[in-house]
Amino acid sequence: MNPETYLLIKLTFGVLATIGLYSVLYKETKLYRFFEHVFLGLAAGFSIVFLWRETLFPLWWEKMVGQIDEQSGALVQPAYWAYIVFLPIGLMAYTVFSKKNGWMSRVPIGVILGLWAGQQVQVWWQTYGGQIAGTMQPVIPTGLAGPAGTFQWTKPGNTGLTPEQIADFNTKIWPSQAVNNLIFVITVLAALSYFLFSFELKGKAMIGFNKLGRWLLMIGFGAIFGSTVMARFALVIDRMSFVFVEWVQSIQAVFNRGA
Amino acid sequence: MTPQKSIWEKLQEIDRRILYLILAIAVTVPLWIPAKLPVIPDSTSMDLYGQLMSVPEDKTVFVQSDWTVSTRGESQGHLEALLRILMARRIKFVIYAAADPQAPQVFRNVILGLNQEREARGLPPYRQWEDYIDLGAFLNAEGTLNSIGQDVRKLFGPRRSADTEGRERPVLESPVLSRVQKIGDAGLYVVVTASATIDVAVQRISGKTKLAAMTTGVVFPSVLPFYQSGQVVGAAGGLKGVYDMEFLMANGVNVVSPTGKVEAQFPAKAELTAPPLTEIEPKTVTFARGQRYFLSFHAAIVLLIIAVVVGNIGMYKMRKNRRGA
Amino acid sequence: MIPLAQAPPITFWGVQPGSGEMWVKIVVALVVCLLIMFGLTFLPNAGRKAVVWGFTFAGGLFYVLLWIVPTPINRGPSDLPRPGEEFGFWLQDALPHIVNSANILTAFLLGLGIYSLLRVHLGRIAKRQPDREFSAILLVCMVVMAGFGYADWIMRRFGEGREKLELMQNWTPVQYAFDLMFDGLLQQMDAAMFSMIAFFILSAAYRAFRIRSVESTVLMASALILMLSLLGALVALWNGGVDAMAVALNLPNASVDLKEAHFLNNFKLNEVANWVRSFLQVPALRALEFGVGLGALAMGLRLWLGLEKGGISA
Amino acid sequence: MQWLDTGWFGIVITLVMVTFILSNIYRADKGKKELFIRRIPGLNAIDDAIGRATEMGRPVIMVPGIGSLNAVSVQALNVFAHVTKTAAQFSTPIKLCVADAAVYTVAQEVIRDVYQKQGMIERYDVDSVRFVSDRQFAFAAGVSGTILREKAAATFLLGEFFAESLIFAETANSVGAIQVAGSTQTSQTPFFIAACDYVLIGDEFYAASAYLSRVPVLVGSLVGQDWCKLLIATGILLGFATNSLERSQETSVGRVPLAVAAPEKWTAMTEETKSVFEAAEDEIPLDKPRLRKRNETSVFRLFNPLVREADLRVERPQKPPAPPAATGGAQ
Repeated sequence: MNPETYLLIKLTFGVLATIGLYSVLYKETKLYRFFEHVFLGLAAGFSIVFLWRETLFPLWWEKMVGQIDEQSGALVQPAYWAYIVFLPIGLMAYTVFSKKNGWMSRVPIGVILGLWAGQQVQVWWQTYGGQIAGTMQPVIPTGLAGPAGTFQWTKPGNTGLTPEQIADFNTKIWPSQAVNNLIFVITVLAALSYFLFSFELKGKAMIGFNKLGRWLLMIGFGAIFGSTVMARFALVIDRMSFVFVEWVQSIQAVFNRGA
Repeated sequence: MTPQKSIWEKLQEIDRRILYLILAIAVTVPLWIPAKLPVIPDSTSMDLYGQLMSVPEDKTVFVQSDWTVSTRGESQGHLEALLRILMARRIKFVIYAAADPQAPQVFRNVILGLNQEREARGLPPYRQWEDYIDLGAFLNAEGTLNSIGQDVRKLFGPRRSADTEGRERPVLESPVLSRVQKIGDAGLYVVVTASATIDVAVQRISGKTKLAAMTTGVVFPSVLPFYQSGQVVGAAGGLKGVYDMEFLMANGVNVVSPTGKVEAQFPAKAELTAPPLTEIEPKTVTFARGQRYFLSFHAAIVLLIIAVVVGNIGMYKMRKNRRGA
Repeated sequence: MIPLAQAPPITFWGVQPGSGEMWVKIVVALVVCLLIMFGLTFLPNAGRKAVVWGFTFAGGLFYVLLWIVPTPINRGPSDLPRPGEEFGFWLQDALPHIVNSANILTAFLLGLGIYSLLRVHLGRIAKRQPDREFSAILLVCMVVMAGFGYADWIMRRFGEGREKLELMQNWTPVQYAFDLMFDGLLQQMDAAMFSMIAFFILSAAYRAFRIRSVESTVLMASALILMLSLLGALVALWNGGVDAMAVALNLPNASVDLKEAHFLNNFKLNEVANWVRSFLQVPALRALEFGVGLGALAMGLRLWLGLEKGGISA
Repeated sequence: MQWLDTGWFGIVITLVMVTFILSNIYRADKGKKELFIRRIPGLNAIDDAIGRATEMGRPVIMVPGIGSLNAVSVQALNVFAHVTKTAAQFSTPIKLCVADAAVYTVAQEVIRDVYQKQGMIERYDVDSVRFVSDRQFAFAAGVSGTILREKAAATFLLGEFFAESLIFAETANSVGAIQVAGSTQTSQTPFFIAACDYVLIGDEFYAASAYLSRVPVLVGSLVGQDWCKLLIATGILLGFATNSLERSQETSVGRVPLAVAAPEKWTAMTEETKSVFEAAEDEIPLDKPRLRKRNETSVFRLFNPLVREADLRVERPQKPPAPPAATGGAQ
């Protein structure tokens, strides 16, 4: 098939699907319902394929029956036959609809949750140890020597300054740096105090600190909201361009060639 | 006297569908307005442009494209900007996906579009085998990038492609790849991605060759530490990154002025100079998708801010009325 | 799987691929497991809980041991364990096999999800409920997608000339059909749904960003600062103004060439946004993360040790 | 010297945390006294929301996010069990939309259990718990369709949500549903705050089951978590103080990273080992004293134990050389 014609067919499908799904912004109509069910059907069909192709085949089947290099016949990976036990354990989940043996479905669930639970203990320090250490910011000017990418007031990358100039520059702004580090530590502590559940807060200072924590959290959430906006708007702009610019161009391209 | 609803009160109860319509119009209309907004490119973008413009002409650039339709809004602009620069400089490149089997279809469409554009401008198209090699997809980013780092010829060896006369030959014999012995021979290794494949690339490839990244706005913050540590030599992030690249393509960065003095156009590294793309190939498109989208983006944000302001004024007025009543 | 790495040796647990020994072992293991399963159906109520908990505990124990047992220092690929290191070595070797087990088990469970879909939609068709035509569409799409998906996979993986299929000119109708459904429809629908969020951002911001309380005001303020800092044109103008002011005020270090080095830089829009991000957002959310991490740790412990009461293990 | 990857400090602190949690669970289980939990407004709203759904005769829709089966989804299902219990008493219809087959299995069982325990198994509809799709945006499309068609009176969005959070929240808002939402995903909480009536922030989500059920084990665990938070806060304050002090002092001893001290050893290491020995350094005297750097403080050393080049010298017996490849054959 001619690539341009095929592209036009594909784009047309995409445009129709986009319009169909967008119609829900106006109202939930039969049009939306149609595309919703097409979407769900295709997604389910793809999941069935994907599941075997990306998970069960490479992670389970190939491990179980091993791998041999097709050209040289050399052993790539031995057959770990014990992988077969995943099959009966997985099958136990299907007892969930049985009244008598329904409890067995908890076995695979238990294994999955157990693995997850064990990992939590294992990774806790890896995840949070560094963050705790990173919070212990000293009240001194850390300047440009701070950890990469974080607490730098001015970026050496785009200044064109020599190291001496930067050092000089830092000596001039050091109070703001120390203050910033202090703000950092206080923010962490205030926000943490908001998440104390089992202590009754007494005294104006404590209640105030707790409230400060909540406000700071809100500032944080606002910042996330604000910075996510670019990625999201980029997508809608692109959709509009897809429908109104590219599709139209593609039609033109095919017809121009035909003419 | 029946209480007359003021305009502000009506705005308070505005149907959300009207808001949606306004947004749709606000982002669509600017797509046809050719405004070139001023911008100060990020230093990451300036470095990326500088790196791309200084790739020696006899080197092949490796492009790893790991994005699909759902993040087209940002990633397609990145890939287009990247390929425009390479095509204008007649730099050969090899392109492939390291993680997603669906990614090749998307970058093929981009190349197809760029070639159509070049033909329309009377420029020679970029041809498979001669000018670039499309390798399709490799599965499993971890394994692929490891092999690329260790022995790129072994990984690419089995792939075949039609040469200019239509014969199927191993891609390693092509003009694009015949001079690549190891990954260090690459002029630049650019990862265009919407996912964490850039982390894998940094682990496996940085240090072996120059690595650059073009990522979506969501992934971009995780690239910055690599940029600061020098593992990534340049990076473009999000929609702003697309516009940065296009802006730099049109204006260059710190070009030498006719007087011979380096003009700091943007606060950039003094040693980083690269001319605008149009000086190399006059008919090149520089402003494209990023420019169109950037104005729409501004319109959307301005609309959002207006909506918030109007909402607040309305609330204030209503409160005042209620208090007055 | 890292290519070029030396293949692991043939052992009792890892046998020669395709050999008779492999199939015998697989079949025997399967039969034993099924027999155990059959035996479990006779288990009295009291024992059931213990069995489930036993499996849960075993699952968690591996990672806990991995965490607490010393990791062998600087282990080379051909090292044998010194006395006392055997267990540490064994754990390290077992890790790659355990890592994916949760994924494999979850994958086996997908059938239940598909069963739920079939149940709901076939039921709707059988009971002649409204919207049954849409249910039929769903089922047809599912079957067609799965069919072409497998056909495509088999051709690309095992078929003759599979390397060629990477290039579009060599495609067969199967590739076209799969690509049309996957890339032309499914992915486009993903993108369409994803992009709809922008509309919802607008309506949510319109309703929520009000100067109603301190909380909503600070939320709005920080969101606005961040949004403004994304507007390239505005930032360029604002920062240019700041530079001009620095020059006009004749501040130390202010010069046109080195636009960064003066105190007013702190009021550049992108710097203010960065400051909010680095010194308010990062620490506030870090504190939140500490809490969430502890919550997950506590919940993990309760699940692992069978202490969770209420909900699933009640 | 074998716990090089985390250092003894990490192990000890984690053990202390585990002890805090477990001992408080034990204490609460044995104790008689009702322990205090502060008010969490989002959870008080649950009953009101169901009450309203009952009045309006419209269903309650629950979504446990798109995460896989882990504590977050289990916790969401715990809260949903509570919701279902209340809804069952008023015979308000419920819908639970799930995006993961494993979560679906658990949800099916939990919900049936609730009806069974309430003695209302006849009100239980197997299809009220349904698997929608495991693909993020197909799930979003399906759930929004359901919310709109069923005209949900109340929605509970608790669990791991990603970009789709706002699609659910705004769709439900458009049909006038009361919404209680909560996610441990910090990136999505702001969208919930903007669009929903009640939001559980961060840890409040994990506190929910203790708050709703007041089961001693759960409350005790919550108290243990609070102890851990106090420990972290104290640690941060101490580290902050010592760091400030030490960083303003001068030192005359520097350290060389292992990559510089023993480059051939460094390059021979696997990536994995490298990450373990990143902090490995040897000491050298400096020409002139300077201020301490970040990695020369005692707090830094506590978190990143110092490993010298000598520590890496480990002699182990070697495996016999491998037989030539491709010989195959079972042994």
